[in-house]
Amino acid sequence: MEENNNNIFEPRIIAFVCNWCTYAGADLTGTSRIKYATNVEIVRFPCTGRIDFMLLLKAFAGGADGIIISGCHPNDCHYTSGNFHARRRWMVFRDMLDFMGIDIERIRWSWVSAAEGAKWADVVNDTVGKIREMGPYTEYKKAAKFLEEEKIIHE
Amino acid sequence: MERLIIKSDQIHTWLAKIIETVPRVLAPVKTGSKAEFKEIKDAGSVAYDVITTTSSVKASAFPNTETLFAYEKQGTDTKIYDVAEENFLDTVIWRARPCDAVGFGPLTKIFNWDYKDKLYNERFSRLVVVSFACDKADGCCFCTSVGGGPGNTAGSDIMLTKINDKETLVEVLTDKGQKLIDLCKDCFTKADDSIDKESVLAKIPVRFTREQIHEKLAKSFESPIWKAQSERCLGCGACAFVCPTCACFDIQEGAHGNHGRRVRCWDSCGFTLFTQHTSGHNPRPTQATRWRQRVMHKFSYMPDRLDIYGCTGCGRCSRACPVDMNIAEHLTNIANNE
Amino acid sequence: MSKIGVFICHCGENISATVDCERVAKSASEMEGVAFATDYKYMCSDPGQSLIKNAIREYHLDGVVVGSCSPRMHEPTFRRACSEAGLNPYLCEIANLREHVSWVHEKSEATTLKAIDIVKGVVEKVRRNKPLNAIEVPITKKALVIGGGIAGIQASLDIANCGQKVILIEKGPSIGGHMSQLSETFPTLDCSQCILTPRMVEVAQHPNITLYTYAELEKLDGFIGNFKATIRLKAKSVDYNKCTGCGLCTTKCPQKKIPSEFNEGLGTRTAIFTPFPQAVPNKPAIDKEHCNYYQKGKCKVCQKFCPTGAIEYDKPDEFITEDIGAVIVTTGFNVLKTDFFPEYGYGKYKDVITGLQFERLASASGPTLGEIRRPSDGQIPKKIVFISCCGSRDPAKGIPYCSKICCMYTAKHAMLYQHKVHDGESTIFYMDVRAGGKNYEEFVRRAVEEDHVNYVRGRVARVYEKNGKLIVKGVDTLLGAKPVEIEADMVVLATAGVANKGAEELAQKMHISYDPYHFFAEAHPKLKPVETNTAGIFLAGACQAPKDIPETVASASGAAVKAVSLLSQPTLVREPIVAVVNRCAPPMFSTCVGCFMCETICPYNAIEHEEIKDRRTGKVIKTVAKINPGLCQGCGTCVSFCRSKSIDIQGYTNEEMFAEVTALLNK
Amino acid sequence: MKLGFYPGCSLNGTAREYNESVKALAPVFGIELIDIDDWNCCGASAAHAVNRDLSLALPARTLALAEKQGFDEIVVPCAACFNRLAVAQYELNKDEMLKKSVEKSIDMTFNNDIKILNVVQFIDKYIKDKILEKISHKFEHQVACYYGCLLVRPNKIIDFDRVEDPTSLDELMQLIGATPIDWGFKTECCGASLSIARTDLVAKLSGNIVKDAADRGAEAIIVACPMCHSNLDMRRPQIDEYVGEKISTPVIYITQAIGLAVGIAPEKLGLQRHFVKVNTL
Amino acid sequence: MSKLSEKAATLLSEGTVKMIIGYEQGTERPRPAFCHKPEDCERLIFNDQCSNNLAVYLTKKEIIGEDKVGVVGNYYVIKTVIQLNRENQINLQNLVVMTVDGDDIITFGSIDEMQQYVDTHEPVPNEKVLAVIEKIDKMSRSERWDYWKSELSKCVRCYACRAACPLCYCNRCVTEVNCPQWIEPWAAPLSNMEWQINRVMHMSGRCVGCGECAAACPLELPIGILTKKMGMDIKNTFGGWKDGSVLSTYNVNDKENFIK
Repeated sequence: MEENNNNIFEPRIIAFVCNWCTYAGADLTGTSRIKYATNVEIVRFPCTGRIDFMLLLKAFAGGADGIIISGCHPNDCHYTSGNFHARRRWMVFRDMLDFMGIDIERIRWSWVSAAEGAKWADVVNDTVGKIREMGPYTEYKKAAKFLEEEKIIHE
Repeated sequence: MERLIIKSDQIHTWLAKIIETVPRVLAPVKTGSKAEFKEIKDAGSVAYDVITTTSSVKASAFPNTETLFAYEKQGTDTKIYDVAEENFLDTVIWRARPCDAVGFGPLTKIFNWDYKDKLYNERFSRLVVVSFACDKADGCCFCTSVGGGPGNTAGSDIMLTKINDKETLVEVLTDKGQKLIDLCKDCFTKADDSIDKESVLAKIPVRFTREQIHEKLAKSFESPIWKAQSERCLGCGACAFVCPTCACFDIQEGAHGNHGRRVRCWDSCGFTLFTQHTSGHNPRPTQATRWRQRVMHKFSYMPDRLDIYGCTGCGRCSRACPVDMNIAEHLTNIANNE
Repeated sequence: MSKIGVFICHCGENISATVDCERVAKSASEMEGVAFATDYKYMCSDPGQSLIKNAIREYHLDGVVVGSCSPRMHEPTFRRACSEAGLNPYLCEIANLREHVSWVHEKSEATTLKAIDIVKGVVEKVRRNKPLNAIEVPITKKALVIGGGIAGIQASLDIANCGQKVILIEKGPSIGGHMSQLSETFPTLDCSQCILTPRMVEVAQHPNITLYTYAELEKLDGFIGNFKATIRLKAKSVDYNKCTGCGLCTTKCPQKKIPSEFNEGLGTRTAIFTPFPQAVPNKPAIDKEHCNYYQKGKCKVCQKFCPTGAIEYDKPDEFITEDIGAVIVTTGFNVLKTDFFPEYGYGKYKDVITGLQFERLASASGPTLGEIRRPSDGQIPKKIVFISCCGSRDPAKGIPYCSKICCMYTAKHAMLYQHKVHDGESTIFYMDVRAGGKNYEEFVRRAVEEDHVNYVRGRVARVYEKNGKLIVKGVDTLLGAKPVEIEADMVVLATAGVANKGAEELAQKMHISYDPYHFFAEAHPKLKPVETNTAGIFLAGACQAPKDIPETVASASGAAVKAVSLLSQPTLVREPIVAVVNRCAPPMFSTCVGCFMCETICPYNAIEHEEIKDRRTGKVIKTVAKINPGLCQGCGTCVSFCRSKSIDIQGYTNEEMFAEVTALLNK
Repeated sequence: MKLGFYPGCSLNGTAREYNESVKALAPVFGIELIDIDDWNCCGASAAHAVNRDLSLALPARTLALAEKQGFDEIVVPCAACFNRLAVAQYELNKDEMLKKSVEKSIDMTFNNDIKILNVVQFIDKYIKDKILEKISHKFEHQVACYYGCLLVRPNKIIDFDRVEDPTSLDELMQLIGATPIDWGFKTECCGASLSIARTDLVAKLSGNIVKDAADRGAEAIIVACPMCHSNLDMRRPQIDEYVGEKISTPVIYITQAIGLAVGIAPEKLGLQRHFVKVNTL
Repeated sequence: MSKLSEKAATLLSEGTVKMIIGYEQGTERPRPAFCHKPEDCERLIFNDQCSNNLAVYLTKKEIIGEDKVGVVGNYYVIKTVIQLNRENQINLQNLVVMTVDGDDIITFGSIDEMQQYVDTHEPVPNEKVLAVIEKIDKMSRSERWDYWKSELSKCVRCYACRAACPLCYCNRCVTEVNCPQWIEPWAAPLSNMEWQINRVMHMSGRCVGCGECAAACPLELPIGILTKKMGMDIKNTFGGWKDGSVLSTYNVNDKENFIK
């Protein structure tokens, strides 16, 4: 599904969201019938603190062109501090990725509360637009397919 | 078979011809202060001023990571895909050392003693080894103690020995080697019988004999020497991964959705997990037992079962070791151990 | 090989209008591990649920995926259905095809493909789901109420009247709180103490209530139903068993000039004191900071005069530990002091006072016995200016919120003043008059129309003294922004209601959240207004936000019901979404290496140390982490932090989440 | 220590004595103030009311020049200039696009991280700590410190002193021996924005200020803004007419007051230039 | 006999400790030495070349056993001991920590003393490492990707970096977890990168900066650059952090500019 009929690149984006704020916020987008791009698929976590940084890398390796991470605003965490821990994790992780040349522009971090249904739609559309402009994350996918690329097989 | 002479300035011409003709040429290339075997496209990129590369050249026949086969699930059926060995490349290994060349001996035995490993054999059959005799050695070299030597031709298809600044002796040892000579016949002249190869070789003292070690090992399974020697060992796999003869591997699955590959990748008997059972029990629970295994395997089990020693004396493991587990030193101690 | 059932709901047309449900079900039927897939118009209806139940039985399903509305909507419904059909409810998961797909996308190929992808992700997760059992926790049948204001009093009485035990702690020497300081209350103008004191007495006498005054929460450990509260009983220096409350000591104490907290500094008290005549308990305590004996080592006058020998100087603070099932926090609020407002005289003009001080002036039991006399010279002010929104609704002052009660009490103050000083003139500067509430607007109208209070809509820029008058410079925005200058005799500032000092610290002690202004945060602003995010801890009154008395009492009763409904259950059943530290075969026992860096991660102190011992010798082999399932709330932050992946969280395991993420992408 | 110096138009005109006193004071404390070469109008008088782009580009050009000339900090004595420079810096730092467009119009790029100090901040940072050791003539007078509207505003940008009830001048005056009075007109409007158009209003607004100060026994009014100064000083005849009495309380700059305290000759501080004579001090 | 050897021999002969871990001369540079008997101690040396982080042995039960041991380590060993203690990995009661400063042998009586030593003896930063970091920082994003991809493609996954690191003491490394298989266990460009990313994330705020990971790498891969850079970033972002962990703590005022 990388290209549709009009040859516009359709990115695949995975959203990692917390159950209490952003997931509920995305629900609100639905109940408010606000439309957004179909390119994003949401995975529900109890808290942003639960989101393992490795899952982001696995998403890229699996072929995601972009990633959204979103949870409760600071001080709003259902678990009081999960998002603060997550924020630190991302601060370190993001610097590291950037230093290693992994494209952090493809990861959109956001706080979307349960009340921000419209914001969720904006975050999705924004990210889809941006990733669409950037094109597929070919270099990462290529690196992930090391085995497939290097060897030739026959039946 | 045949002894030829090549003018030193002709070697490049010859190598250039080889690069032009043979699909893949591997040779030592500088990486930082050390060198590694890499594919070269230009005769000028070979690093001649190193004693050995950090890693051995075994990956040319036994890659670090290789697909054994691939599979795909289609409905209830599963399709299997084999590796297309006909696509393996003919390869010249340029400027191997005698200790590199001789390393293929134990490897070939390991991959053929019961099951004939097709992938290894196919890769190995495509190799032509051009060795350069050693005129220098370092404190880690001990080939003469394990039956080799700086001019040992075993395992090589061609051996070059620099006689002086102008001339290099070329010993053509196999038909495969001859074919490479034929690529550039004009470069070679017949060698004079008087050329004394031995005199230009590096002098490497014999510190012990394999037989001495073999004999000592038979009695020292329970010796405290293993614990003493392995105390500083960190249990990393550096020694095994650079070794020309270590062939331990792990079989892994690379599965994604409905398709995947079975992969063979290097492993090391120095790792704790290497022998760990699912139950939690580990028959080699300490580094001492794993160190013992490493030495025993190379100097006792392999000669007993495969009639070949698992060490070429290249000294790579000693150079790679972060805590200076100098194997020659340890083996000398074993040989002298009462 | 798993046998998953996939059930795609049309939700009438809510889903099927944009998603090709039949095709989703068909694709699902071809997915790895799916034994049965179908679609239906209303999956949550009775026939829909029966469809699921029958399929579970017929196909021996070991997992169920329902593609429907948000799990926040019907997850419990479908899990219950599964459970009724004999399938562990935690093997049922929802693919959100309505809120996250059909309602947010147009009808298109991509929409249906997205639905299929989402179903695939959830199928892969469910394939790895493990059956889980709800956690049962015993409950200690006792509530702790922190703070003895009207909220704490009301909550304690409500709980006690339901037959449950209550411990009420109050940090001051008497219960009563701010309400006991008030003169008359809006909108009825009935006397505050008259309606409050009977309840205070009832608290003291109720057999189910244990009252500790001069007591503070030191530590709160444990979890819902099973808290352990350590309470500091501050030394009162008076043995209440011996003290009869005769009050002789307070008349003899030589330290007489201590500003009275109860009178907001407008009156004085002694070092050994009862804060006010109707205090409960009505026995004195010694304020060590002002006591001659404690400060200078000499005096002991009270001991000399005490007829019962109740004075005990050397008694240290005591600590008691109580098992508690539920906690209600009713610690109240405070008002900003005048020195927060330099432009209004920053505490240097005696006649610029706070609303709470005015309450004391107007109170019959106050320092002026209810006569409005200004603090500087005791004269009766002929012109008073009231300034509302002092700090409140002023982001520049760091207080963007509305303090809610000021409009009403300012109207009341002006009214009381007009009633007492008939020739007086009162002016109120206001931004808006917020009089939402039963009889509130009528009350304000009465102030304007009957008592002729002069309402000026505008802010005051500055108050300064000139020739013995307080010049109030403001603006009247309803008269074309005309500058207004009033020469007042007294100025009353309706200073913002703020969180109590130490509120943040207390919140951290109890692991409850608080807002940027240190008011405690409710779990949900509408639907869980008295709950906190920490199960078993409830809130009432103005510790959440400024509240008036009726609202405070209502929330206190609400919190009490929540506490009682918890305490009246035999045991507590909790979702098993908790983190677990793995255990494995010896010699490893657990892959946990015991670095315990997860301890600082956990917001709930749920990480415990477990010593793994040799069965025979009893020697400790290693110490590893263990998670107390009662405390764990299931955030999973420790899970993604643990370097060796030794912690996992039930319901969102590493394997499950990994499978879901990769399945969304795999073709 | 060398700092950049932005005089602005006033200090070259009506407020020459302010310029003289700042320049006289700085070297006493080992500071050299160097005029920013080729500085231009700050945009206070008209630009900021009529054209936003211009009102940002004008100060931006000065800031960019200062940066190019290697200054890390610049001192801007005029409160209006200071306000324009500080606001422009803040606005441009907040909006990358805006900054780019302004850079285009001034044909210079700049980091926009120079530190802008008004006179009070400058004294606070570089002089305050050393004042006591330099005082030779204690300034033992009752004074009314008058801040006007711009000196500590906008508070969120300059984050210095209390916006509604500033005290920094009072503290400085206290330090040199003066007794600041408590009064109600510290931050009242002097009428500066109407100082040409409606002198009658200026007389009224400034008159209230001067009268309150005088009534409360101030021997001088201390200011740090050339607008305030010209209104309270130059408009004194009109003020006198409005209040109906002759008020002779002089209006002096904070730099002049400190200058006197550390022993600088009154002429060097330009004290002779005031309309209301400074005889009593 | 050197002062060091004497001190060590005394500790052994008096029975204070059962073993001394220090340095001895190896083939080309000093290497770890284990002295069980007083006479073993003659081999002990201490000089600038002694770079192995001996603290790596302190978490190996099979080496140190249940008895009290002494360690004569360099600056980084001391720093590591402090961190290991924070992480509950060592028993200070059973440990004598020493270092050599000029002619003096310093024996540390407490963690505070070690901390003070560490605070006052910080080695000069390795200019070469800083230069490489600067070089990489100046690259474009895709150049950085190419650089790391090509460097880390050489990795053979011998895990010498892990083995040499005294803070990689997990019983089970994340690379060995296969349910799920977080990191593919074979050497391949991406899984090699993932391994390094994991290593660096796991070290964040904990890394003492000894550089043994890089020193151990037989292929001389610039992996020490990664941990160093992470350390620098953390210092810049969170200021001086002293509690030995960044990711298990937080500050409500942490400032980032990317969460929108």
